[in-house]
Formats: sequence, C-alpha cells, structure tokens
Amino acid sequence: MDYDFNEEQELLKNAAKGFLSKECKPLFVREMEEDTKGITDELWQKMAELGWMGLMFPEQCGGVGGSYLDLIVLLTEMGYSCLPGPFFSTVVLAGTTIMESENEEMKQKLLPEIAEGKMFVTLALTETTAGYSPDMISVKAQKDGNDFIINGTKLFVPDAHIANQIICVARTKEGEKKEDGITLFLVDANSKGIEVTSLKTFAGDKMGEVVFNNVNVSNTNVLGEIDKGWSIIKKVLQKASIGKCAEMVGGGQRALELVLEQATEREQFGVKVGSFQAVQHHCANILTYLDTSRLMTRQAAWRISEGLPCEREVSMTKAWVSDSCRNLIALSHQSVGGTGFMEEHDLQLYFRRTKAAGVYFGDADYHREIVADAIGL
Amino acid sequence: MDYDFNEEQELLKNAAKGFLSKECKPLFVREMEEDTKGITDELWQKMAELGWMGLMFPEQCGGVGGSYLDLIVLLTEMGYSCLPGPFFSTVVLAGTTIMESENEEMKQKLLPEIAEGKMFVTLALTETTAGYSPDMISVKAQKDGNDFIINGTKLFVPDAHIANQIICVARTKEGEKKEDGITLFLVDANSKGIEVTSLKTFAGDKMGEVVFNNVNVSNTNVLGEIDKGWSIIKKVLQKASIGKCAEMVGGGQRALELVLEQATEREQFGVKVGSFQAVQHHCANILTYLDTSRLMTRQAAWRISEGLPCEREVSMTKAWVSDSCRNLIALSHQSVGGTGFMEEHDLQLYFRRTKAAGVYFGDADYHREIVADAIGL
Amino acid sequence: MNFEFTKEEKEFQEEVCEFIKKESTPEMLKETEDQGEIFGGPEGRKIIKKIAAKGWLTPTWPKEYGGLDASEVVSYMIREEMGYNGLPFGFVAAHMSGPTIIRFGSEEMKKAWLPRISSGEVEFALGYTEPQAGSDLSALKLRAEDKGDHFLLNGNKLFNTSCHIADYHWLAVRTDFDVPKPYKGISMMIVDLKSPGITISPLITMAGWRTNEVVYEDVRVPKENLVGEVNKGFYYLMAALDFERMFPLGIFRRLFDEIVAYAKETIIDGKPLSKKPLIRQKLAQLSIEIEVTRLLYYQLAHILDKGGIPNYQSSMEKTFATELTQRITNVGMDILGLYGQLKEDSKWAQLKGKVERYYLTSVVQTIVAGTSEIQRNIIAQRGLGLPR
Amino acid sequence: MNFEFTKEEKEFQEEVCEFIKKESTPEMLKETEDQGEIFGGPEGRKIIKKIAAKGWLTPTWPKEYGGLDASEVVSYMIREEMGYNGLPFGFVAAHMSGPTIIRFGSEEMKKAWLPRISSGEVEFALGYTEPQAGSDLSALKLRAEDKGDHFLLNGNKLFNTSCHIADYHWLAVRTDFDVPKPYKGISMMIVDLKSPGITISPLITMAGWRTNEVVYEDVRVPKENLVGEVNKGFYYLMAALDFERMFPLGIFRRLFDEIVAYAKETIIDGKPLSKKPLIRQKLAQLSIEIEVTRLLYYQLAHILDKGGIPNYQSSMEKTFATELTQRITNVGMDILGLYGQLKEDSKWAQLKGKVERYYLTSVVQTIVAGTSEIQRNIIAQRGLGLPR
Repeated sequence: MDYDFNEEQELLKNAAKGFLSKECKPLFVREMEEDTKGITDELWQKMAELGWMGLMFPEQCGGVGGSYLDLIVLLTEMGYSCLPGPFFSTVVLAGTTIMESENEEMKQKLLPEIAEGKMFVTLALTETTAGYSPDMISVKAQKDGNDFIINGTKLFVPDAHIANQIICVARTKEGEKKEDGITLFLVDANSKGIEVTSLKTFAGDKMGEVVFNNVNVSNTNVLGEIDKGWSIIKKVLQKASIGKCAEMVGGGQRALELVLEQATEREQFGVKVGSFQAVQHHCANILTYLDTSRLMTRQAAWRISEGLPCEREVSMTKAWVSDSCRNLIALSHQSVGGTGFMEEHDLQLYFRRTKAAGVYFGDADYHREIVADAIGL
Repeated sequence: MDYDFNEEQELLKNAAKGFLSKECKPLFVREMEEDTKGITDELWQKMAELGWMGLMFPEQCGGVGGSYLDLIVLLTEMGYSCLPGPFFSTVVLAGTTIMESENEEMKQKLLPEIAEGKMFVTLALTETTAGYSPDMISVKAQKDGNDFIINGTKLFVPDAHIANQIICVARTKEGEKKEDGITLFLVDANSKGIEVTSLKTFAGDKMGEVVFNNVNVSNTNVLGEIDKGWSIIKKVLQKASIGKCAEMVGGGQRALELVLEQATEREQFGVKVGSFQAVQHHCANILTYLDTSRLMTRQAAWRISEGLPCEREVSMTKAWVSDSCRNLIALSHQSVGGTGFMEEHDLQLYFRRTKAAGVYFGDADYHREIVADAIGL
Repeated sequence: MNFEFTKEEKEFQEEVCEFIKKESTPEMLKETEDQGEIFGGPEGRKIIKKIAAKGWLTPTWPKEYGGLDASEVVSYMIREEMGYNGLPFGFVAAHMSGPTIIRFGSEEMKKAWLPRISSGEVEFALGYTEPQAGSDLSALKLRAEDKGDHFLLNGNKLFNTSCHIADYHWLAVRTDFDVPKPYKGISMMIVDLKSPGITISPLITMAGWRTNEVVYEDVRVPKENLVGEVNKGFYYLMAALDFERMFPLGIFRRLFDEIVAYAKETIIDGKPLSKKPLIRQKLAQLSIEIEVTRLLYYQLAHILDKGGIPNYQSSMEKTFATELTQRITNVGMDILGLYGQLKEDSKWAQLKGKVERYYLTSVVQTIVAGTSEIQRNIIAQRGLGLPR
Repeated sequence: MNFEFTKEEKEFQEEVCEFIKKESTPEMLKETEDQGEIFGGPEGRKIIKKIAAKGWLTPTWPKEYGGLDASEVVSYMIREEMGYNGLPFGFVAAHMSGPTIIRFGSEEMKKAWLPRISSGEVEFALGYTEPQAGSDLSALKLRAEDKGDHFLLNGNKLFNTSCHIADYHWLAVRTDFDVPKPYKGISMMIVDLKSPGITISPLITMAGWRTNEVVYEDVRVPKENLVGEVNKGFYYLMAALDFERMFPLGIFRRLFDEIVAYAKETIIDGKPLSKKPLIRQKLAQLSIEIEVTRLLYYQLAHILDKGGIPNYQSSMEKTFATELTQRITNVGMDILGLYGQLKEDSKWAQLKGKVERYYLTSVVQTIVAGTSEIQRNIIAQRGLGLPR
C-alpha cells in the first residue's frame, strides 16, 4: 500500500500552489464572479503554457501525457484557490469526453486546440429534470440524410456563454433500455438555432441554458458511436465526480487553515479561542472530514487512473466527500464566528463552491443509491 | 397556554415517585427481569390499592375516573423507576381497548377486575411481519354458527405468559381496504388451542408468541363491532405510543440525574468531570432532548386527553421522542464513561428499555411516514 | 394544561395576519429581505408605525407607555406572525432597550423614550460587539470618559448591524478602566447616531446584507443619556438577555411551507417529489422539529406570563431554532438540487431564489446573539448547575 | 500510489483466512464472543498457539524473537481478518507489552519474555485504570515501594479486563509519591497474577462480559520485573499508544455483512427489505463509512511501514471506527425492528441474537482505550497544534 503522491506529482502540486497563490488571489476570484466572461485571457494563456490544459492528453495530441491522477493533483490546488473559469468544463468534461470517444480525427483536431488554450468546449448534458441518469436525456437528434437535426433544451451547461464548441448529449433512438440510443454531437456554438442564456448562480460559476432549435449537425461530428454515447458519459461522470471531490478537498484544506488562523490568533475570555474544548472538537471533526475525504478521493482517483473497476468507489467517494465537506465548512463557520460571515472573509467562497460541487454530478443521496446497487442491495 | 400539570397531577406524580422509590428499587427491577412472572403479587396489589390500575376507568366500572393525562403522569414515573410487570399491557393496551370498545357489558365485567388487580389482560396485535398497519393482520377468525374459530400466530404479545385474557386482533373479512374486516375478540388464555411461548428480550420485558390453533370464541366475546375493530386499535395505538413516550421521558430524567451525579462528583485532571466543555455540551444536549421530549409528550397526551385531533401530533411525538431519548442515553453513556457500562450501574437499564420503547408501536421512520401523510406530502 | 391559543388569542392572531397582509407592500417585503430582516428602512417604518399604533409593537407594555398590558403569549405570537409574513420582527428599541429602560431607567428616561419607541417613531441599533469582544462582551473597550456634564467617547464597534438605518445607538461602553473584573466597568447609554465624530462604515456579509463598523472619535454624549447607574451596564445587558433572548422561527417556517409546496408541485419521473420516500422523511422530520420549536418558543412566553424568568430555556430555544434554520435550508437545497444554485434574478430560478438566499443567511443564526457553543455552556451551567 | 494489497499480500490474506476457518471450532467462537473478544480462554489459547507458530501473532517482530520481519500492513491485515472471522484480535502481550519490551526493555527481559509472547504461551492483562484514574492515567495511585530486592505493591485497579484469564499483569504503578508532576512517578512492571496478595473480583458489564477489580495487598514483585527504568512508565505507556492505538473493525464489518444478508433475504410486504429506499440509504452509508475506516486503518500501517509514527491519525481511526460500530448496530436494530430485541436463545431470534448483543457491546467502544472526547483533544492538539 502506498497512500502518497509520487515525486513528480508532489512537484506539480507545489508548482500549482505557487502559481495559483500569485495568479489567483481571493480578490481575483471575486472579480471573476462578477465578470461576464469569468476568466482573463492572460491567466488562461499562462495556464496553457504551464501545460495544464493538456496535462492528461496524449503527447501526439499536443498534451503532456499525464495521468488522471496528475489531473487530480491540479484540481485539488484549483479547489484550494477557488480557480474561476472554464478549466473544468473544457478540460475535465469536454476533454475527457473527446478522449473517451476514441475518435482519432476528433482528438487530433480538438485536443491540441484545447491544450494550447485556444478553444473552450463544454458538455451539454443535463436538462430541466436536472438529473444524471440516461432516462433524463430527452433532447432529440433526428436523422436527416447525412445530418442530424437537434431540438430541445439543455440546462445547467457550464460555461456555455464562452464555449466555442458544445458537446450535446442527445437521444437518437427510443429504446427499452434508456442508456441505449444516446449519441454525442460536437456542435459549433455559433451554429444557427443555438440560443444561450446565462444563469446567475450562487457559487459564482457560469452556467447556461442552451436551446437547440432545429440545429443542423453533420454525422462526421458524432463523438463515439451512434446510439452508444452513454458508455462514454458514464466514464466522464466518474471522472467529473472525483474531480469535484478533489476541488472540495482542496477547498476544505483552505477552510481549515482559515479556522486555525482565527483559533490561534483571536482571544476571548483571556485565552486563545483555539484552547476551548468545543472549538478543539470542531477542529478535530474538521480534520477528520478533510483527511477522510482526501483518502477516499485519492483512492477513487487512483482506481480510475489505473483503469480498475471503480463504480462503487466513485459513488462512495462522491457521497462521502459531498456530505463531509459541507459539514466541514459548516463547522468552520461556527468556529470562526461572526468574521467568517463577512463577504471579505474567504470562507464564504468555499461555503458556496462546496455546496455547488456537492450537487454537481449527483448529490450524496443519489450516489448512495448507486452504492446500494453496487453492494448488491 | 399552560404547560403545567394541575395540582392533583402534581400530587399524583409526587405520590407515585415516593411509592416507586421505595417499592421499585433498581435491584428489584433486575430481579424481575430474571423472574419468570416478572412482577410480585405484593407490588401488584399495592398498586391496585393506590387506584393505579383503575386510574382512567370510569367510577361505575370500579375506576377513579381520571383522565388519560393522569395516566401519563403515572407512566412517566414508572419509566423513571423502570417499573417491571404487566401494567402497560393490562391497563394501557387492554384497558384502553375495552374502554374504546364501548361495550358496556364487557366494561362492567372486565374493568373492575383489572382495577382491583385481579386480572391480567393483554393485546395480541402484531404478527411475524412485526408491523402496526392493518394490512399486517392475517390471523383469521372464521365464523362458525354463533362462534368464531381463530387460527394463526401472534408475535411480540406483551406479558402473554401471565395473561388471563387475551384480546386477539383478527381478520374476519378480506376487503379492499385493509382496515376493514378486522375484529377484536376477548379470548380466555386457558382456551383449548392456545399455546404461549415466552420470548427472551434484551430489555428484560416479557413477550410471548401466541399460537391460535382452532380456538373457539363466542360472538358475545367480540369487543366493538364485527369487522370494525381497527378504528379501536388506531386509538389504542395512539395512547400506547404516547404512553411509551412518557416512559422514555421518565427514564431520560433518571439518566440525566445519573450523569450529573458522576459529573459533579468524579474528578479527572484535577477538576470535576462536569467542568469540561465537552461534558457540558453533552449535558446541554441531553437536557435539550429531555425537555423537548417532555414538551412534545405533554402536548400529544393533552390532545388525546381532550379528544382533539391528534394523529399528526402523536406521530410527531413518537418519532421525536424515540430518536431523542436514544440519543440522550448514548450521550449519557459517553458522559459517564466506563462505570456506566457496568451491569450494576443503572444507566444500562435505561439504555435497554429506551431502545425497546422506541420500537414498540412504530419507530421513528414509521411515524415520520405518517407525519408526511398528515402534512399533505 | 393547554397547548393551544384561547379562542380570543386565535381571533387576535387572525386579526394581526389580516392587517399585515392588507398593509404589506411589495416594496416593504423587498426592503425587509434585502436588509436581512432588520428594521429601520423607510418602507418598514411606514408599516411598523401602523402596527405600533395598534399597540402591537409593544403589547406587553403598560398602557401608559403605549402598550396593551397584554400577555407575553400574545407578544410572542405577534412576532412570529410578523416574521412569517415577511415583516421585520426584531426591534432593538421595542424589545431590548425599552424593557431595560422600563426596568432600570429613571422616570425622566421613561418619559423621554418609551412613547417614542412604542409608537415606532425611533429605532435603536445594538452597540455591543467590538473587534476583540464577541462572545466575551466583558472585554469591550470603547472608552466613555466622564467630562462633568457629558461623556466623551472614543473607540470602535464591529458588526453593529442596524447603525446605518437606525436613529440611536444602544451602546455598551467602558466607564471604568481599572476594575479587576472587567465586566464591572461597563455602562449603557443612548447615543444619537448623527452625533459629530461617529463614522459608520459598511461591512457586507456573505448574504449580501450590510452590517457596520462604527468608529467613535471624541463623541459627546449628554449625561442624561446614561441608562440606570454608571458601571452597571453589564448587569442590565445580561438581564435583558434573560428576558429577551428568543428566536421566532417565522420566516424560516414560511420557507419550509414553500419548500413543501414545491415538493408537491414538482413532478420528476412522473411523480411529485413529495412522494419520494427520502424527501418525505426529510420534510416530515423538519415539520417535527418546527413543532418542537413552537413548544420551546411559547414556553418562554408561558414562563414569563407565570411571573418567572426563563433560565436556560431561552438558550435552548435560541440554539434549537437557529440550528433548525440550517437544517431547513439544507434540505431545501437538497430538494431543489441543481436548481438550488440559481439566484433570484436568473431564468429558471425556483421559489424566487429564496432557498439559496436563506441558505446563506442561515449560517450566521447560530453565531449572532450568542453562539451555539456559548448557549450550550449556559444550558449546562445555569440549567444543570455544572461548574463555570 | 496504490490502495490495494499486492498479489503476495492477497495470497497471504487468503492463506490466513483459510487457516482460521479450518482451525476454528464452534467452542472457540462461542468462548471468544462470551468473553467479549478478549484472549485468554482455553479454546482461544489452542488456536492462537497454532497461529503464533506461523509467526502471525507478531509478524512484524524480528525473526529472533519469533516474528516474520513482515510489514505492518500484513500485521494489520491479519488482525482485521482475525476479528472478521470470530477470533480474539486484541493481545496485550503481543501488541502492547511486547513492542514496549522490544523498545525499552533490557536484554534479559527480552530474552525472558519475547519468545513466550510470540509463541502465544503467555498473555498479559492491561493494568492501567484505577477508580480515580480513567481518562487521567497520571492520577494512578497503586503504590510500589522499593524494598531493596523487590517492590511491595498495595492498591486497587478497576476495569482491568483480562485479569481472570491472563497470566501476568502489565501493570502501571506509582513508584514516586511526591513528584510535583504526578505522571513522573509512574513505573511499568510485569506481575504474576497468581502472586499471593492479589484478589481479582469480577465486575459484570451490561454486555454480560466480565471485567475485574484487582486488589493488591502486600504483593511482592521481583526487581527484574521492572520494565525499563523506574519512574519512566508513563512515557512508555504513552509511546506504546502512539504505536499501537488502532481499532480493527473486523467483527463489526462481519456483523454489517450479516445485516446486509438479512435485509436481502427478509421479505416484508412482498419485497425484500433491501429494496426499501430508507434501508438502502442507511446500509449504503454504512458501507461507505466502513470503506473510510479501511483507509484510515491501513493508513496507520502505511505510516509505520514508511518509518514514521502515527501522530493524531491513530486517534482519528480509533474514534471514527468505534463511533461507526454504534451506527452499525443502531441501523441493525432499526432494520430488525421488533425482532431486534430477541436474545440469542429465544424462539424467533434473528442472526442468532447477534445484533442485540453487539448493540450492547458497541456502547463501550467509544469509552475504552481513550474516550472519543480525549481522542478529539489529541487530534486538535497534536494534529493541529492547538493549545493544550
């Protein structure tokens, strides 16, 4: 057994921490929440130059050839610094979808562009039913010669407002099994018939409604096989779920540091706040939530990275981390007291992001139900 | 609003507390757990002389003419002292069933006997499905001239081993609505075809399996109307549920006292255990569980006693008190430490009884489901 | 024993609700929400003056001071209904300063202030917390020097929430600087917030509300504005907490009702969310805890009406109710799922974004007016006699 | 990074399980359960000697002392499997005293004791707690007076669990009575439990197990039985906790698996309990927490194998795992409903009454070997550097 990152991963972690502490300060995070775009070209280009966008893409596609586990190292630090912008949607969601599609042409066409920071891509998956199971895909793609015509509404599409390309998860066939008949289409965001409406979210991330109104897509733009897209999405959802866990763990680490600052500096009743047993026990519980979330996330990420069976571990992890990190932040607020309720205190950033991350790609109840299946209930 | 017992109720409470502190000491409680009968004739007669058995029976039936709320006063003190024996089954379950049946003849025949402490009666309700809904009644009573023939197995029948009479809840008709077609029969425990097997329980109370094998019962022994017995059982279950809540509240009060004894006497690290903030917060939570359980129980009991609509309040209370008192005892054990794990420490009595009381007449999940219906979900 | 309102109380409750609904304007409701339910904005002042004119702002006060000589149960009920119906429901002047003046103030002070308070004409802002004095109020430092005919004030207050919209500061100051037990050198005074030398700077909370930092630089306060005796302020302050610590759940009870309605109306997978077993359990549990809160809340009124003073029970009600607000908003967010994150002015927002907004505001409820930790200390020490 | 056993470790795990299953007798399993999983009964000694002969009792010890020079991961895995398969899994001599002797004992002591321990020939009973010294061990009072060639012992021990079936007492005594810091006057020694002057009286727990009160009256202990140096006992005791504090979940993991099987097999209302949404959620959550415990547990072995010493992590694992035992038994009791109360020898009892029995035993897990409260203090103070 070996619970530790390897040497390169430690280097990557420290480099990322150093870079983000300079380039992604809390004030910048707040600015980007208000910014319509949500990211600066400057930061995006710097990240591209560091090789972050292509970290897990093959070298022949302009990537670094790293592993999913390497990406998790990065996402943890991004969570620590509340990195704004479309990294998750472009790299984790769209990048993974393209990689998993095993369509060499598409990979050669898209991945280098993403790696160089020249293209934003997103995944249009959820709809008004706001769920992640295949039966919730109702947006239709109707065959029309060599083309498909897409109609319907996608909701909660991350960074839709700046995406150059949108991967639309659409139904091409009504089958008995709901996971059959789903196809992935790469759609140019400027296609006729696409309408994007930005949604304001409490976590400050950018989400969109994307309406497809008779949007024409060529069959050469299919990712993976026709009608068999869900097997790709399943893998994407696993990687995205654990990616969100990594962000939550990173954020939890920062929340703990914010608590300790207060506990070791502030005095009440003539002693440090951190000497009260109630505060100590809050802190002990915070650390327990954090350590266990980190361990579970690492294990699941390692299994994904190694290509081992991981359905059970992924859902266990997403359920555990979503609940634990929410509790962790609540205890943090309670330990910091009034100051932590101020907008200018950074804890509120983590409060909002952690809650949102807990819901994305399925909340704890949803994943526990998958675990129940996985353990044979 | 008036949250308090009236003067007579306060007197009753103090009298009961005084009597039980002498007659029902913890050592006696332990003896009765091992005793096959589970009660002494002496104590039972003394309780009868105090008018406890007939407390809520009408005066014309040999009772005191008290209210259900008066009974709750008594049950709370019985819970405080862990009173063993068939009071609950004979008075609360059977007594209430007979009262609610509004069968004057039966009332005149049975209630005075119960009030004088001369008769044990129990209610055979649950079966192997171990639930409290009408669809779980499958023991059959077949009409045979003026008689009925009962067949089937009743499980978890309290104090069946000493009951002189058993009220059997049986199905006399298969209807669409599961609550139709249920009839209550008063069956002599010595009838041919009845077989009682004692079950050993961890709370030390006496439960039995009662097998009815072609047991002949006259139609004059029907309590209430034929096929319409469930409406009586519904009321009995409400009174029994809140009766158990009262016992739990009484037990919770004693558990708190045991914790405080330890917290104010024992020293560790040079100070009283009760001066540690962690112990104080455990105690604060114990008191909160206790006070809220007491308030909820009083409100539900008052509504039942006044004949007000109470389905929602009864289930809210049973759910709340079952959960809260279990938590209360767990915190008590944690606060008392190793001593509390010893058989000779009284806390374990309350641990076992509270858990059992939480399950009887429906656990918290079951009652929350009723609440969900009641609030229109 | 009786756990319901009397017939008269029920009728009165209906009268109050009807009046509020009739007099409420969308502007007032919005202002109240935007300000974090505190009182003092122009719209709130309009409706509160009408409510005060009926004696409902200070119903338990003697009639001579603008009250109704009513019971505490009635008073508690009015506040609960105000919260439920979207009005401000916490009034520093009417609920904290006024009762303290009645109990400890001079006759002059009573005459000068009580009628203005009970009529809703003036509002005070709470002036307790300082940067280094939060849970430990005895550590407060704002200096008030005795200059013969006036006090001269210098120092800082933090998180003094209503200062930008209230008229006066209900201020705890240090008048003795050398006492060995710091709580013995504290006095209470009423300070006009427009006094020269006071600077009020906004601090914005994560819920978007405003609270304030208040700086006092050589602020002169007339001697007659001292409440009761000098150096007895900490005692007044603590006594007021005994009488007035409570948390009406109203606004969150309203939110719960709206979440229930949402669960009943929202069809997913062909059936309403309210038919899903997990959601049923969660909502049923909340409804139980709301009922528990109702009993704890009116217990305080009951104790007062019997002539007693709530001991640990106020801390218990405050803690239980405020922790429940977090459970309510958590369940609400769970039920709304991805929709939960959408803000009020966003397309597709549900329940006008209320759940998300209250989710943010619920964070502070277990911190302000005494943290849950302090409350549990009080419950253990006062309620059970455990060592301080 | 690697979160699975190696191929060799997996094979070894299978070998261990197979061996245990082959050698287990119903008598041994019953004895273990009746005694509360402690080691020392005749049946347990039989099988443990066989296990010890394979080096599995002390796998990490050097070969010269009867070990295998194996990794801690292997050692942890063996203990987990022993618990899961119904064997005693806590050994005072092999897991607490032995390692302390290896680290701090003289060569003579090593030679005298280690082979007898690693072969499973002798078992020790823990001799720490006294009536006034529970969480605060530094308050222990049992006097050991230096009488030249021996110590003379007088005093009482409480809750010293294995004394009636173990051979020797691993005893913490007071050898200096006047030190200002009481923990500086404590020594460790090995005492033959058959020594004249020792009276062992049973105390029965609510779970039906036996623990003991042990009275020492003028008991003579030879000087060579002193462990390490005089007055350094508290240090040894604390150091041993760093190395050895852990809780293998095994027996409760087994219980969980049995509850899952019960839920799948029990049909109520025409469908298995395992298809009820609430039960699914509860069991899924437990399975997650069991997985969390597995990671915390093997983390300790991982840290040791890297050459480190677990700091706060042992406290975290112990607290998490023992609190989980209570959640497992609670859910088990919930699922069994009315059946949950039936004792083993009762008609209609399910799972041989195991849930009820474990429900009782789980109570003490968060108290023995350091309460959850003490563990949380350690996590905060050692893990996060908060003030003592």
